[in-house]
Amino acid sequence: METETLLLNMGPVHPSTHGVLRFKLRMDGEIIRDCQIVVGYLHRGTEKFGEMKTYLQFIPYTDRLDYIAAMPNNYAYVKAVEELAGIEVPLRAEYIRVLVMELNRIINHLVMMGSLLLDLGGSTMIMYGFRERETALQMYEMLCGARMTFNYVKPGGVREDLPEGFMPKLNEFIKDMEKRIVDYEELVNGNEIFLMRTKNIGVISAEEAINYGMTGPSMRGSGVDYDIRKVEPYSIYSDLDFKACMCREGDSYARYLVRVDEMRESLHILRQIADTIPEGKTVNQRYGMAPNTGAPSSVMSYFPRIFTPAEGEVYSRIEAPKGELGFFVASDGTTKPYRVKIRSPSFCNLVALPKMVLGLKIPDLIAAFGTIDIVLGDVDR
Amino acid sequence: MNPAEELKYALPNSVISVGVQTNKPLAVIRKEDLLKVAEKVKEMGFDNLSVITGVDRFDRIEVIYNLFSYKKKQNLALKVILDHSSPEVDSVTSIWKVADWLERETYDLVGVKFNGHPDLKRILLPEGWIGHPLRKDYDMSTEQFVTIGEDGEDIVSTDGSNLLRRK
Amino acid sequence: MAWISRNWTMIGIIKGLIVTMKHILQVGNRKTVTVQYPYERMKVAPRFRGKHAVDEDACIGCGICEVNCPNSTIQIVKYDTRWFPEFNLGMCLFCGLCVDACPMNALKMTGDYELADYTRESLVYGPERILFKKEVSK
Amino acid sequence: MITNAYELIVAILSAIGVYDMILGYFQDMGMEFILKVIIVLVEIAVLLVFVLLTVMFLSWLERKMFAVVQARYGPMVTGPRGLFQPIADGIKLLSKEDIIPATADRWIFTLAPYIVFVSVLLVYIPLPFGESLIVSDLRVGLLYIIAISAVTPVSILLAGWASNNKYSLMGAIRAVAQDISYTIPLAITAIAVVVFVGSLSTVDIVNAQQGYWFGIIPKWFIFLQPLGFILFLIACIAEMGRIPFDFQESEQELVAGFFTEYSGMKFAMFFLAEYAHLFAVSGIIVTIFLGGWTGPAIPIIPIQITSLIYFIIKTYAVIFFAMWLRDTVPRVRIDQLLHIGWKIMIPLALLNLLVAAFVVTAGVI
Repeated sequence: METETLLLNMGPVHPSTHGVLRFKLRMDGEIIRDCQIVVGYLHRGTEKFGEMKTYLQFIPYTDRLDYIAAMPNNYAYVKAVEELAGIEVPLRAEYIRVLVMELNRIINHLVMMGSLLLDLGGSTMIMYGFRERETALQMYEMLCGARMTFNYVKPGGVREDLPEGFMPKLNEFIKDMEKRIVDYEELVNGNEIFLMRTKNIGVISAEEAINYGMTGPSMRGSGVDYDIRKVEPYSIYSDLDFKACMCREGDSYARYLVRVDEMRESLHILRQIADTIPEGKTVNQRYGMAPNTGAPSSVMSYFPRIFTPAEGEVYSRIEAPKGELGFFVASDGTTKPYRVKIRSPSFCNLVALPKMVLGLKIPDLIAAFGTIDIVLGDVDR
Repeated sequence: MNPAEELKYALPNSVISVGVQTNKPLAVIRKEDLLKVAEKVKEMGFDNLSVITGVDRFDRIEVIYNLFSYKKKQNLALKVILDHSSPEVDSVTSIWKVADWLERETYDLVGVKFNGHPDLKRILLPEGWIGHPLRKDYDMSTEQFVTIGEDGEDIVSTDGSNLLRRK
Repeated sequence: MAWISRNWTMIGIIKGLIVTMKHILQVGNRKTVTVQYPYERMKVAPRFRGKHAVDEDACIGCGICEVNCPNSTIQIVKYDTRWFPEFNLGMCLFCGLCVDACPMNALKMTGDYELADYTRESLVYGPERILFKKEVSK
Repeated sequence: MITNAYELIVAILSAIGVYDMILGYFQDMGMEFILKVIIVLVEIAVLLVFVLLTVMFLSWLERKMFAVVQARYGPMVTGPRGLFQPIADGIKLLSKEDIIPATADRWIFTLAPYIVFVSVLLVYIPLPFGESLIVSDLRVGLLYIIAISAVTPVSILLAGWASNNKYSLMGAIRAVAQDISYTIPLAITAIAVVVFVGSLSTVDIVNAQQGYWFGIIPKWFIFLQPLGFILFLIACIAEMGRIPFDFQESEQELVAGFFTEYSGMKFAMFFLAEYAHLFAVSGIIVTIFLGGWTGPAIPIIPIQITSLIYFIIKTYAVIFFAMWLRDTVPRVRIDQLLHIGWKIMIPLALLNLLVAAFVVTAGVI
């Protein structure tokens, strides 16, 4: 029988596109014959902002890239700037940075699990995820005064030291979280319907994943043993004991499992940090901005220095919760970066999606899309 | 011997100079030979194209390819230098699939034309946008208004005439 | 499909049902975590970055906050006889850079986060709405 | 012997001693049939009020239970613990603008929600709420219920087609595919019960479940046919279109399925139909497998009241299960659903029927 393909426009306003993504689907009944992705509805010109603001002023804008997990964005940019200017960071500051980033990784994966399950129709998981996320966000609020847009990591250190009562709360969170992950696994992992929906859906092989530029947990789900924290250890990751989680299948379920395991690993890292965090300064006084809590007499020692890194360019990358987050920063020796380029993990991971979903059905598109775990603020910048 | 020098050794005519990008080896490539170099580099094990960056340097436009090898765990940066007036370079989409979107983005924001790209059109900005924002000579003072037309296409104007509620 | 025939016992679903039942029966420490917002509010942390406040005595109107603001939120305006910052909170990122930059320690951010308003103009917080006098301890 | 609600009303009126008087009055006018019509109208009014109240309560219960499972409060503001929230919602929906898309087929678009609601309401007719609390004890009650249920997909298809929206159309097509493939196991499993009872009448089915085996286990068909019960339950949940089988409106895929374009009162109609259907289907499950209104008799209180209470308790137990399931599991895929329906449910249902027929023919019970 001769049939006509249906052009279905999914998004930019659609419940499961996680924002303003648009799929142009060519459907044969329920089967996807062609998938085109249209992005850019949330483009805010962050890279142009980077050229227009000073090095310090651009940090708040990086918060707005991946707003689910903003701390790695802060850190990735600051790391690039530090490499460019050759700034030393006190050890305690490094510990705090890793602490907040791993906490953010847990938050990100909780949100991802929740939204994946919500996309598949199970609406309870997201609330459980958000419940634990709330505890973590309150910790961030104690730490830096904001819940999602932190502006916390600064060149040469961090903005403020850990507040009183942070460590007990962290320990409580770790203990609580361990129990809760078991809960999630019981609720989701073995659920036959969940398995039916995610097993063998959106399969991508290791070679293809690499060629399509996938990174992070999405790629490790395909069996590439690659974690920037392991391969190019930055900050204090070389001192920490953790493993890069990996699954071989390359389907949606594998990508999901990688993230559950990563939450465990992150908890493990948090526990190590809670045990071994050293005392000391949290900021390199020469470059950093100390919190302005001193008496007015000590004005000058707290005054922020203006950066003028030497001419040069740097590409520095970290393992953000969603994948490889890189910042290319070029300096021309003035107070503002000459060029800031953001290599966002969501953007590059999305390239592989049309490949994954060809020949599958709309519900599979949503399952595959949910496990790639993108944030539109990160895609469109 | 770092990968950039290796590359220089393998393709002496294509590599103009070898340097560093802060802590990563950098090779400056003749723009005509980019495709050849890319194939060679892929052979050398650089299977991951991290990012393509276009930088407007007033008199020239640089396009920087940051590569990573999963096998050797090595970094390499390639740089091509293009004319400012008509920046054109070969597309590497055939070698790294991820270059598809990265090149479109560079085309969109910096205005580098990639020859041989299967679908070179704007990605982040709407079709019909005037200028390339990350060029240093981009006119920031002109406002542009975007609406979506009947068939989902983007309509751009500078005077707001396409807006439903006129400005 | 094979999954159904292989796992016809549906143990996974039953496990999940037990988890949700635990929540229905409120077994263990599984209290309601949300709050009834307009009637009860969550306590914000002392470092919370909300609406700005300027110490009337300490502020010298130097404009360093204005320079440091990434989004041109701050403008120095004349109020009475002295110069004070004026905040256009509609543009504020609440990043706290102005607080960090203040040489006289006059700026701080309060826990006031309910800033929604009907017009853009009313989001401009002039000195009359942000000045406060530090209580001098005796 | 009172057999249906009409006779019950007559009996109550006679007990008070006014029936003869009213009847005489109408007979004087020679319009006895008008009295009959009035009584039937009263029945309909009572049923309608009952359904509306149930729908309100169910929508509150669903949200509240959802909230409890998810460690939230749920509706809290309107009324005690938010009990009047459905009323507030209803007022909101009534006062909303009734939008008909420009390209929609106006008549069908307007008609479809009412067909859905009426077809669901008609299911209540042979539903025995209690001893003699039944609108009409049809002799083909079970067949009637299955037949009326098959009207719903037609109206959903009308709604989806008339909306002139791709998502609506896909939702409607899914709904039809789903309803067709699940009505078959539903019917076959019900027939297995009919084989035992020997009658299609719902009252007969309930009566057949009275009494106890060994003095303890009630003679419910769930114990006789556990497989049949599970199949029937799954088929019913699919029939209702609830998670894990809610394709017709699967929000994350099709925005809102067949009622994407609906708003205001028409949307409220779909909403009413959904919850009315939930109660009706749960009632049918109770009637067929859980002994209907049967239960230990309590002295003094008339059986009509105790049986009604038993019926409602059992029905809410089934509803609770459906809601609990909804809170826990994700949605299966449409093709998987059809696979389950055709390749697992129907063979199992046939097997169940075969065993039942064998048992009855052999005269084991």
